[in-house]
Amino acid sequence: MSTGQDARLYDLGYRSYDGPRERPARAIPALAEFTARRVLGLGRGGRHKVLPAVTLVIAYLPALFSVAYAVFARNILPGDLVSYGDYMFFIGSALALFAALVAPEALCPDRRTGLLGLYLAGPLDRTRYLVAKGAGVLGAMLLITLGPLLFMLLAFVLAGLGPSVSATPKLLLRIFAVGLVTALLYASLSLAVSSFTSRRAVAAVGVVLVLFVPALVVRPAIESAGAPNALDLFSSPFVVANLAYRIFGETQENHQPVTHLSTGLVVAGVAAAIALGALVCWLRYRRLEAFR
Amino acid sequence: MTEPGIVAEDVSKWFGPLVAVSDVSFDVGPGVTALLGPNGAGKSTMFRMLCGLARPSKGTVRVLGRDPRAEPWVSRQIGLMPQQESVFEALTAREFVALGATLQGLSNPDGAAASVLERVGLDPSDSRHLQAYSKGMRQRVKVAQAIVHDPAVLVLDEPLTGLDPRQRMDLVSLFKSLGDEGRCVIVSSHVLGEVERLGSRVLVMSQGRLAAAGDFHELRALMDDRPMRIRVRTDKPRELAGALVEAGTAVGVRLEGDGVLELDARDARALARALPPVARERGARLYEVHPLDADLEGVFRYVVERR
Amino acid sequence: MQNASENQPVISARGVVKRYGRALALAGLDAEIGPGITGLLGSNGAGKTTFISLALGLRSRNEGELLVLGRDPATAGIEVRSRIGYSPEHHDLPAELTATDFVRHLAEMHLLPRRAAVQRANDALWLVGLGEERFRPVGNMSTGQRQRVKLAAAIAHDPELVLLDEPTDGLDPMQRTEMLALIRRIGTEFGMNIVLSSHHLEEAERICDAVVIVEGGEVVRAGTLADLRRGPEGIVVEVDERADEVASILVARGIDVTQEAGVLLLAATDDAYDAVRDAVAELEVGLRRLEPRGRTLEDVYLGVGA
Amino acid sequence: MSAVGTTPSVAARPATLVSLAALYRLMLRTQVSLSRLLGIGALSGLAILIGGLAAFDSDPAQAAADAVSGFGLGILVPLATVWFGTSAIGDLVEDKLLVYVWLRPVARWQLPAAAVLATLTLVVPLTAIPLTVSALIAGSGDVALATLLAASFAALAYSGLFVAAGVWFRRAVWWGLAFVLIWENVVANEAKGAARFTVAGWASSILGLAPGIDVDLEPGSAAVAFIVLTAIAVAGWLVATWRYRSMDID
Repeated sequence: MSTGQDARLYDLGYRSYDGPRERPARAIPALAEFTARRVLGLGRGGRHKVLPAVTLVIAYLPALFSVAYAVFARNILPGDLVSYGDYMFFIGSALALFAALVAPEALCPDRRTGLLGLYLAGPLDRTRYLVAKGAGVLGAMLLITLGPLLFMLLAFVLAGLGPSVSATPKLLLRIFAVGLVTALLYASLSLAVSSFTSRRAVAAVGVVLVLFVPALVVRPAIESAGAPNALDLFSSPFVVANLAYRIFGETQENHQPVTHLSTGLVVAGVAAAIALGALVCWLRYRRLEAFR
Repeated sequence: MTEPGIVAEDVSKWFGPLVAVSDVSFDVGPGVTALLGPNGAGKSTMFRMLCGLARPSKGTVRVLGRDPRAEPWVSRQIGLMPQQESVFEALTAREFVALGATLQGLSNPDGAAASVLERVGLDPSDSRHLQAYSKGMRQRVKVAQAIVHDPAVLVLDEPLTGLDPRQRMDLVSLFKSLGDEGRCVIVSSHVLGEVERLGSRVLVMSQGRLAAAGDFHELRALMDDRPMRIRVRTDKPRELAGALVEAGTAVGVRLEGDGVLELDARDARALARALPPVARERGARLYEVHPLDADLEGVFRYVVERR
Repeated sequence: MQNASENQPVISARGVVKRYGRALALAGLDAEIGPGITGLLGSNGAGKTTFISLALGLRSRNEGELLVLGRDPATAGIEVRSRIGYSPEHHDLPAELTATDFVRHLAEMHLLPRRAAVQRANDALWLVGLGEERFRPVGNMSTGQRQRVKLAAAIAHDPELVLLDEPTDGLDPMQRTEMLALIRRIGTEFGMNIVLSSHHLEEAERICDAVVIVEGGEVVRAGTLADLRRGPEGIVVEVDERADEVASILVARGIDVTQEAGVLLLAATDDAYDAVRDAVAELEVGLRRLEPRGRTLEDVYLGVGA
Repeated sequence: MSAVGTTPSVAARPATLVSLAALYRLMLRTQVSLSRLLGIGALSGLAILIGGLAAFDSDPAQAAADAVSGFGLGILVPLATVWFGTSAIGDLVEDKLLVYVWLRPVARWQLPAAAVLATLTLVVPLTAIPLTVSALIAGSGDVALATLLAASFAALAYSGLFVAAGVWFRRAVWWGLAFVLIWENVVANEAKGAARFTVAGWASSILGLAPGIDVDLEPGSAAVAFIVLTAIAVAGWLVATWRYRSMDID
């Protein structure tokens, strides 16, 4: 081992970076992942995790009870467990509360802390920014729309009422479809509402207004006052439930209020709502004064 | 007004383990007093306690002889310009200042608001909301709301930040005239060049404690353990340096090369008087004579670095 | 990626006009900002921030031609912005993020791969003097530390051009000196071009190679500091007392002297220096200041300002 | 600008009504924003819609009462009050503007009082009145009057609660939302006994004043309800005042 002359002093000064750089499009998934982590309070102080955690627990409770019930109770009838279709309707308030937490957290602070100006001063423009934020919020929403359904599947299987092995992939596909559509609908509408203000508080109440309140008015309107059935499309949890019934092929009669709209109209209604939410966001952010 | 406007006795303030202000005592009489100190020295916390916005953890604060925290009525005579930049975005400048005037019980709040806005160089009839105002204009609106009710005590937290030289000059002359009217004005600022023009009474805080108080020229003289530095450029640096050390007026010399030498003097005035005759005797031509830290920044740096 | 060669201007603007409704923010601005550290000076509302937003391609100009790092920001916005580092004037950053997360995230936003972003974020934070506090949330950092975090975020992705808007705003004198020394190092050692927008003139004087002075939306003075200072030759003399007596002795020796605000101004000839020295010695008066009368930037700025 | 020769009379202060009115106007100015008006406009639209629906029911009066006690008092009124109540003072705290109102020779109780009054001024016309109109549409004057009283007193109680929450908690709106969606609705409907602990419960017992209307969750007589709801408002106001007086201001 030679000694002496190989002693060297390394320059700790600045090293320029000549490694590979990502393509501009790569900024979108990076921002999406950052947004998803941030809205769920990951990587931040404990108290930021309280609110998302509380809501998730509320949404998962029915599924967890079903699993427990399935394990301990004897000869369970299919009617005893909440059906896949009904589940979304059943946790309507939790879905609204979660969206009221996630979407405002994704958009509003960036405007108040000037971070939006910093993003746009980098290789991002407003459309890419919104695409990334949308993906982030969608990811977070899937946590509350997909998870519980998978637990319900577990409950049905444990109760011996689960699908045969060959039928499982098809059922999983349907679960993913419902989870995705619900997440898309709630993410799009709540982001649209959140794009109107830079205060999380105002956006949160707005989201609850759009996602939860109509449901309480539409049913009585149709049933007692004979309002047109199309009004159902304005009640998010209701529309999602009815879409789920059709996707899961659950028969109509033993379920909660069912719309008399054709499948085509329901699908069109949901698609229109998602598109409308995205459009509103884009229009609002097109001329937003982001550069202070 | 006989007794001093503001009296603080062993005032301390801590937030959990963090001690922001510890055992600070001073009093502020009529005229302008500058409160200096690095960021985090506890200036803003001290100002908030002076106005009663924050309760001291220990010690007492008296404004015009009364406790500003316990008696909201004292704030009739207090004008505060807070450090934060936020203002009521939805109001116009006149509405914002008139609101302050109304809550102070002025008989003609709108009229008072209009005249004080003119005094700080803003247009009272400007109908734009404060949201559209630049940082410089917001600072002047904040000054206006602090003086609209003609308070006896004025507390100004970093009023000059964000202003360009011309705007700073206007506000400095305004503060000076307010002080000359017998008001008790205390200003915190980092723009030392301007604060120097305000007057010479200075309080310096460092690490939450009072590091110095009094007239900054006297403070400068008090600091004998760190001599004043003067830079001289001449065609005979060595000869001149030797002669001045020999004459006992310079206590330290550094040769900086190409004719520049830095002299440390116990008494700056004595050296300034001795330098020309000694140079004349040695036939040394004086190209440049420049005191390095006689100004406020020197005091500030010296006091704060002395720890 | 076409690199800015040594003398090619970093930013070149010709006849740039920008209007907000009726208000004219930039009225035909012409400027060549070269490599090194350039001070963009002007009073509040003179158009500095507007010019920076145009350079970043965040706003479109009404008229005129603008090239940043050889590309037009209006069309090649994204590509230009990936090679620029920007530190805004305001200090409110997302309070609950730690400094490391914040700088790493912005480095990723500037297209650095994940691992490189983490490593360069830490390097940048050490270089700006943030040691172990870089793991603290930005929310409870002092103004001085926040300014350093913003600076680190602006340089972490190794940009060719760094735009700093009022980097010393809210700093006390010592923090200000440290920040300026840091910016000087970045401009020289790190090999990045810097545009420093500020209205603290003494700062530009300390660390800038060249200066562009903007007033009322157009450039009123531009050039390297050396040639800007080459004002009328002369010396300034300040004495403790009896300044007018010193002046009369100098006049008696045939040197024309003007007095301005207690200070004597005279032409810088060899015998003028000796005359001052002898006059002051004779009257046994303290000589407080004797300096060449090069115009300080403030004279240039105020002299020029409306 | 008078010189400061004379000793300033430290006792000088604005007349109570003058300062209260100034604070009240300030609260209104800072609360009214486009997005809030859009939202509340939608809410009151829904309220009137209910009236229309009840009219088609076999027993319109009862249907209107059910709709008002369910949707009106349980969702519409509390949601509107959360929106304005928590941010009345909450926004001032968050934006660090409280100093411009606190450092004045004005009694501390006045700001919380102005906040409650401002919240009521915004919430009542935007929710209580449309609910009353919807009851009228359903064709029953008695129910309409009962609705106006119930909704107004519910708004009063909620205002006190949410103004206090706004001064105390940082993310008051979110806790308010959870309280409204979960406590006032889910729990109240499921656990009959819990009605006694919800504002909506007491407010709906005022609805019981209308003859021939039975209200399923009736914790007590209407007279008691008036007292309880007012007491909740006063308690909220006192808590807000106590907190406002003792907190450190930025």
